[in-house]
Amino acid sequence: MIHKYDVVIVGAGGAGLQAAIEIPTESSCAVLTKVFPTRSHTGTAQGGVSAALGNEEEDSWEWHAFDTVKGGDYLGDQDAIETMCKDAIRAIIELEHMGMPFNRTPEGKIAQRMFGGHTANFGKKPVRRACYSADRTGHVMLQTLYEQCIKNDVTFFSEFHVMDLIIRDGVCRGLVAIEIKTGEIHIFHAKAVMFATGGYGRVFQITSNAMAGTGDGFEMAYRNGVPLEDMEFVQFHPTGLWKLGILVSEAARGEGGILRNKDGERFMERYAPSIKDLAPRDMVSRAIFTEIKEGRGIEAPDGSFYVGLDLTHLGKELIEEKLPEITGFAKTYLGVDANEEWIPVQPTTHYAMGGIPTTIDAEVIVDENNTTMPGFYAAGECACVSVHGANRLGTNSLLDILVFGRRGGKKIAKFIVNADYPELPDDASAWTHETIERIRNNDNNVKMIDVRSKMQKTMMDTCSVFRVENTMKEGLQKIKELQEKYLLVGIDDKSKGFNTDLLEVAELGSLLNTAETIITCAINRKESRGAHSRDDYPKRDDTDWLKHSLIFATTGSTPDIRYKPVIIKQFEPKERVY
Amino acid sequence: MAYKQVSSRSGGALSWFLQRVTGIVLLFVMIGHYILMHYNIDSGHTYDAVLSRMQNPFYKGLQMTFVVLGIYHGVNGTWSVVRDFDLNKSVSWTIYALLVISGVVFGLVGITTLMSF
Amino acid sequence: MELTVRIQRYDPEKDSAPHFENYKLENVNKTDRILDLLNRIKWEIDGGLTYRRSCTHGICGSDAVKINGRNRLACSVLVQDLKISKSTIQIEPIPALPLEKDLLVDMSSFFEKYEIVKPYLIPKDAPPERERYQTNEDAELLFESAKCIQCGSCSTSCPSLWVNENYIGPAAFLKAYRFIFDTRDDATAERLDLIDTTDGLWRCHTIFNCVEACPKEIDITWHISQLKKAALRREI
Amino acid sequence: MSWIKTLLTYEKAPGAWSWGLHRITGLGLMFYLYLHIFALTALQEGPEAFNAEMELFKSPVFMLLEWALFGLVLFHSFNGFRIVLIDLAQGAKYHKKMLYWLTGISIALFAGMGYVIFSGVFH
Repeated sequence: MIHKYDVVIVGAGGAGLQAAIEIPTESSCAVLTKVFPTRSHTGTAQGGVSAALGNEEEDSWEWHAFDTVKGGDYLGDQDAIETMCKDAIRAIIELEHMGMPFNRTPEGKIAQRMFGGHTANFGKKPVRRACYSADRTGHVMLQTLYEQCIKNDVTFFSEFHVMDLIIRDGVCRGLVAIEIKTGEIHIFHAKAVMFATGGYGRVFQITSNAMAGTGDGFEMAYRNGVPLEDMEFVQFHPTGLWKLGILVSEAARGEGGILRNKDGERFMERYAPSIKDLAPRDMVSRAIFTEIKEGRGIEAPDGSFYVGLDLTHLGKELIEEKLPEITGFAKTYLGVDANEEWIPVQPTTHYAMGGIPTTIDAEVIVDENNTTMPGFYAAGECACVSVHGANRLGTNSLLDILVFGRRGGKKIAKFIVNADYPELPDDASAWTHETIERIRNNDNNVKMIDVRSKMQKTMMDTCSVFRVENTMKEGLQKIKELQEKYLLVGIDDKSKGFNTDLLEVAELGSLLNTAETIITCAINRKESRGAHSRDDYPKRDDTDWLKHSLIFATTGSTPDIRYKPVIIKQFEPKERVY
Repeated sequence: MAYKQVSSRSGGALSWFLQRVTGIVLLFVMIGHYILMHYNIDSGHTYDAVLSRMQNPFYKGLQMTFVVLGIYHGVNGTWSVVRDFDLNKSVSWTIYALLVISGVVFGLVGITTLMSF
Repeated sequence: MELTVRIQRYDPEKDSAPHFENYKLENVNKTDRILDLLNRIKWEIDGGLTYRRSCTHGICGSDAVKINGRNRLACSVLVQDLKISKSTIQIEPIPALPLEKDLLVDMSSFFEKYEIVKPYLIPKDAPPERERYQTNEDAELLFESAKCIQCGSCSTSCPSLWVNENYIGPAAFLKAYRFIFDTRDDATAERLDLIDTTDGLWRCHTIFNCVEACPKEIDITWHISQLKKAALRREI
Repeated sequence: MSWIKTLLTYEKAPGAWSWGLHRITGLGLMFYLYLHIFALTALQEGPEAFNAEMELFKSPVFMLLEWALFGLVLFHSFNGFRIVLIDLAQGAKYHKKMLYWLTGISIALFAGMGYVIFSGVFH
């Protein structure tokens, strides 16, 4: 079945919905999503969304920009960061006008709280910048944006699993999707396609990401010749629930929570003397692993180690009002009452700093010279603008999706007015058909779960917070073996409708290829910067590595890596201490 | 299912509220009825005893209220049970008519009985 | 521990009616989520087992199923939270919605009802330059209702929906509450018109099944009682 | 009619029990009210007819029925009171507590009524 839409947006999280709102109703716009819109992963964001509103204390967008640049270890493009931090204030006010329920200050303004890495006056002291709604900020934001889409009568294709992009001669012409309900293949012919497909957390064993976070968008773009930028930068959130990886918001520390080792010591004092527990995530994650490595972790019954997140001094009232959700998780999943005990936490794979390279208007870039591809856009976690550089600050992801989702939507709205539908090739769905047929016809001797768990374990063991060349090379080797094995994976379920068995195998393909790009880029970058920390190259190297890496798929077995300069404006790279 | 939205206010609020009001009133009338009619030292149940009680206008009024409110509350309550089901129009109208007619009939019978003394 | 999971299976392409299958699992921890058990069955025993899931920690609302006779989120219930008789856990799809396959139901009517209450802010005046002010108390009036994740546990647990598929249901009421009691919203009457109907508010008989089923522990019945009072107030 | 199966198999929490019983007792009382009104028409037929009917009600079977009737009345009134508090006050927050208390009180009253009926103090 062939559909024709001016715009097709893939993904109905914050970025996708925000973009859809911006498409004028005269144009036809379809939003495709493999889960129902309100199930998107944006909904799991907890702590807040930052903007220098200055509602609680003096603040300025320049301080916010500085923090973002410094938090990203100077790898972020400063023009994009400037755009985002300036636009943040409008974005939050607009959300409020859309009806998002926020916590309020005594005068009735939007309340703000402290968050990791957000400081006043260029790093002097923590500042209250994160606007929040208890610890459900992402949830209510997603709801609010979806509400606006209903108001604007946006067309949704829920439970459509996008399999392939149609790119021919450097022009994006649409995409191919499976309707999950029927198993039928649909072709969406479009003037503009926007990817807002979210992250790839499920590449790793321990992750805060949803099971839908399988990196489909990254992989589809990469497979179709679009490079991926800065894939080596994977954020590990320092406080995931022990073993489960479920996110415990940084807001817990923003409200005064303290990380403690087995001696009860507030160890972050040693790693970041000025802002302590509110240091950026990469630093805190490293600190936790270092504590554990040096024998100061708390031992769990099963022999693994964690550290404690101490909220006991905050008081029941504050916890109930501002951190109800995460303390609920601790109670439900670990039986821990945060009022009485420390919450056991460990770093968990959380966010992709890298992704599909885009301009500040979400146009996808296809080479190191910033050439854009007509008709292809990306925003949100799957995109790399790059505002997060080598490490994202907490609350900036929700901001990213609002700002760049909207800018992308506006840009597309302009683009489609004068654009014609590019010609649709005859073999548009060939790859999809082949893939499905292969999976269907394979003997079910190689199990999806074996390949996937081996991949997740490999990535966790070889490419997580601390990285070394040799282990990573072994890891890459294993991933390549698994890619071979993947081609043999079959399924039990041969039915057409709701064949989640088949789709999970397809997702595994995305995961494996994404994993390959991550580990390849990580081996390639011979320095330590932000979330990319190499034991064998422990220092940041601005002379050789102050540049973005772009990984291109090749016909051969090794991908091609090229570079793109970092845009530096008012903040010159300095040593990063807190 | 294509959802059929029946908009426009349908007076559900009032009958819902009256059900509660009559319920509360009935609670007290019931206590009165129980104590006055059945369970007190001289609550005889012979024809004469009943007859003599009925001469008292207060008793009579109480019984009258009981009959009217009781039937209203009962009919309205039963109708709300019936209304919960997604019945087709003719069936639900028939039930509605039967309920109303029975209420009126028994109400009249009750009132006639009371008034005949 | 060892556990039998009894799951309702139905493949419309093969089966004429739903039936139950038993799956024996070994090495089950009492701290395993029910979703973990479903995943194990799907990944290790029968890849055909079909259900929705995503976030795995009770915020996306995908995996509402009927576990041991009651609607719950498979990812928010641990084995130890259940009263298990004969080491068996029974899992069925949530009731009252059209069955699609195994544990998966067609939620479209549920979302249609969500949409009819006009689930978006309708203010009378053009927005001011900065945020609209709202006291923290007024904001907190909304927080509980804003917790809703649209998992469908509540509406499909309601006997009023079982007997009448047109019943608007607790989830949509909660959404209506979310806006009617928002000080920034000016469409109270319009919205009340939509739920003050025979298939609306007055089919709620305070059964509390919704409250029992809600994985976010929202006191839905309380919220509905506020709506009923609001609807009543304009009549008298 | 698949709802019957759902109703029977779905876990019944206190709220659901009280709802079900409220309906059943309500319908029962409605039926009884009609019966009561009908029975009293005997008053119009003169003393013999009425007294004969009254004698009937003094039999142990009818005393049991009378006691059961009181049970229906008790439950329906108290639970009705609870519903009013839920709907028109903040009762939703305490609905289970209310149910337990009212049930306790009802049981006590029901026992008391049993004594009253069977001891015949008021007859």
